[in-house]
Amino acid sequence: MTADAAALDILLAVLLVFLVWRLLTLSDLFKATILFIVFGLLLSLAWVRLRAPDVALAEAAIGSGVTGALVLDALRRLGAHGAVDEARPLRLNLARLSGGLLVACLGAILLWSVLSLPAGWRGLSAEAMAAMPHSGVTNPVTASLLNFRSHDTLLEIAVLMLAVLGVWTLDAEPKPSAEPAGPILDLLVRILLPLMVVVAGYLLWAGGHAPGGAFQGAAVLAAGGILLHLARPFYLGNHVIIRLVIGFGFAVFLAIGVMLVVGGGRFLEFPSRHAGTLILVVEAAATISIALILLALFVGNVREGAGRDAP
Amino acid sequence: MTTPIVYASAGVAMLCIALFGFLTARHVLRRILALNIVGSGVFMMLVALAARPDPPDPIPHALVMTGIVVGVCVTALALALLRRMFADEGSARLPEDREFG
Amino acid sequence: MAVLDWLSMALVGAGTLFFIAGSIGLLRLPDVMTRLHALTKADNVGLGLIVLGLSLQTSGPMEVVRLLLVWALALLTSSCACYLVAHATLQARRETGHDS
Amino acid sequence: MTGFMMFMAATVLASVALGLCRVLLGPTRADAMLAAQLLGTGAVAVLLLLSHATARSHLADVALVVALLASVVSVAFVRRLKPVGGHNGGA
Repeated sequence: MTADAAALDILLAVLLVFLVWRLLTLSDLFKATILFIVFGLLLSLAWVRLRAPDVALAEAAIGSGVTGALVLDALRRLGAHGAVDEARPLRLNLARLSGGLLVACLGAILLWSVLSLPAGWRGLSAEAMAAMPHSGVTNPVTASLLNFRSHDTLLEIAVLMLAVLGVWTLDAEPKPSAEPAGPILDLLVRILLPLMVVVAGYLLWAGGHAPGGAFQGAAVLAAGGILLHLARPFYLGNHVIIRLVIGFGFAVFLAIGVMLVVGGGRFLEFPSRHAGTLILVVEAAATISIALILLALFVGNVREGAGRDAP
Repeated sequence: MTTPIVYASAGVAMLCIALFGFLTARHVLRRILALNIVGSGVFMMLVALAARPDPPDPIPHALVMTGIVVGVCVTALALALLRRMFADEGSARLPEDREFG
Repeated sequence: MAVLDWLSMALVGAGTLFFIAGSIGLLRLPDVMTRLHALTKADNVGLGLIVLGLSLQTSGPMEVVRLLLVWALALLTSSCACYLVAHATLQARRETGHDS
Repeated sequence: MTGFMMFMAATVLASVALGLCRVLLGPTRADAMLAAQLLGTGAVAVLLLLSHATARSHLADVALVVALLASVVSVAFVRRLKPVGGHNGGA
């Protein structure tokens, strides 16, 4: 731990807290959104400093690609008037005071519990490392996601599908049609889109032995789809083929789990001989589904410029 | 090992500021941003504590990655609710927060 | 080897200076178009010098390729993004007749 | 050498963070966007420097992803919002 590294850490930590404070107090929500996007970028630097490159990849792809585009799109729907919050003088009333006190107590308890953890505390890392040889992969995070905690990941994909159903149900207002993309935007998309597909494939493949995996690959792929949609709007809708692809990852995951039960094992308990292959199959299917889910969350369920005009 | 402590404290601070912001904000978009940051504060505490052993504990990393992906879906759903409310009622605030319009 | 180290440090230092210059330019220059100009210097030259400096320190050719790929991507995306922002600003100026 | 790279990473981060004042100062939305772009490039540089300083070459992958996706937000901004106007709204 050198002084330079400590300077970097403290600078980053202070910057993150400062950004949170500013983006929650600025009255212009556009500026708050930009600070939120910047916050995501800096967060991925923090994950790198905390030796969590897998998390950093996911944060970089989702924070700067998907979430930013989602919030900016929502800002447009709110219009110039809806995007301004009242400047908040923060009059102290009883509710705010008690809320603030409660939050301060929570913070003190959390801080105390963080600082009082024994120095030799190792969490579950020893157990995870001991199980690594049977996991079928050499990246411990991928092993945790797809093997040790595969029930979590299976149900997570189900949650993502539910979110898409919700967005499809809620989307009623047609989007105003976009202007045609100029030559530069066309060029950018034409070069970036194939690269994004390649990088997504690379991350998926690398996930077994290095930082990367299904979520990161899917997020990059979804960002590519969002870029394409921004340049040339297309209708995704809830067509049966889209539904099938969205359900594909979950179905493959579940089918493998059931096959293992039928073969005499336990649900989603990969036999260590085939674990590597099974994990890659599940991850490949999940990447496609998660990418389409994230894209569907952005595109929504209404045609660009279709139907009645916005009032 | 001071790095994990620095970031864990920052995570606690982020969580508390964002939680207070979430409780007091009126505009729903700001509430959505605040909720996101509450999540990020929790993630930061988890990952910071996971960074103390060597090699780092992979289980919290996996949990946080799941959390990040679920977080973006929750955000998308909340934004869809906000858009719908704004389209139907013309306000980006919840009914009990609308005394200023 | 020592010469290579010094050269690499000089290149990285120069790149950092361009980043500092870009930030100061972004703060000090008078309007969007001129600030754009400051930004692209940091993007292209600053990152380029840092990439060159780090390339001298890598262990294998594949890492140099990866570094250069990152730089090429940054060049492409930053120039296109700057063009798009400038174009949209001009268009909005034409429509509204004012800048802020 | 690694100390130098770490110091340079901190310097780059500090300078682009200073550029963030432009987001708060405005005056147009395009200005705020430019500061975000500068921070994106700064993050790529910091990641590359860190990847050298900590001898973890796979951090360059994170830099690659950041560089690849840096334009998505800018494109979303240009295609979804008017760059002029902030507080009182443009157009």
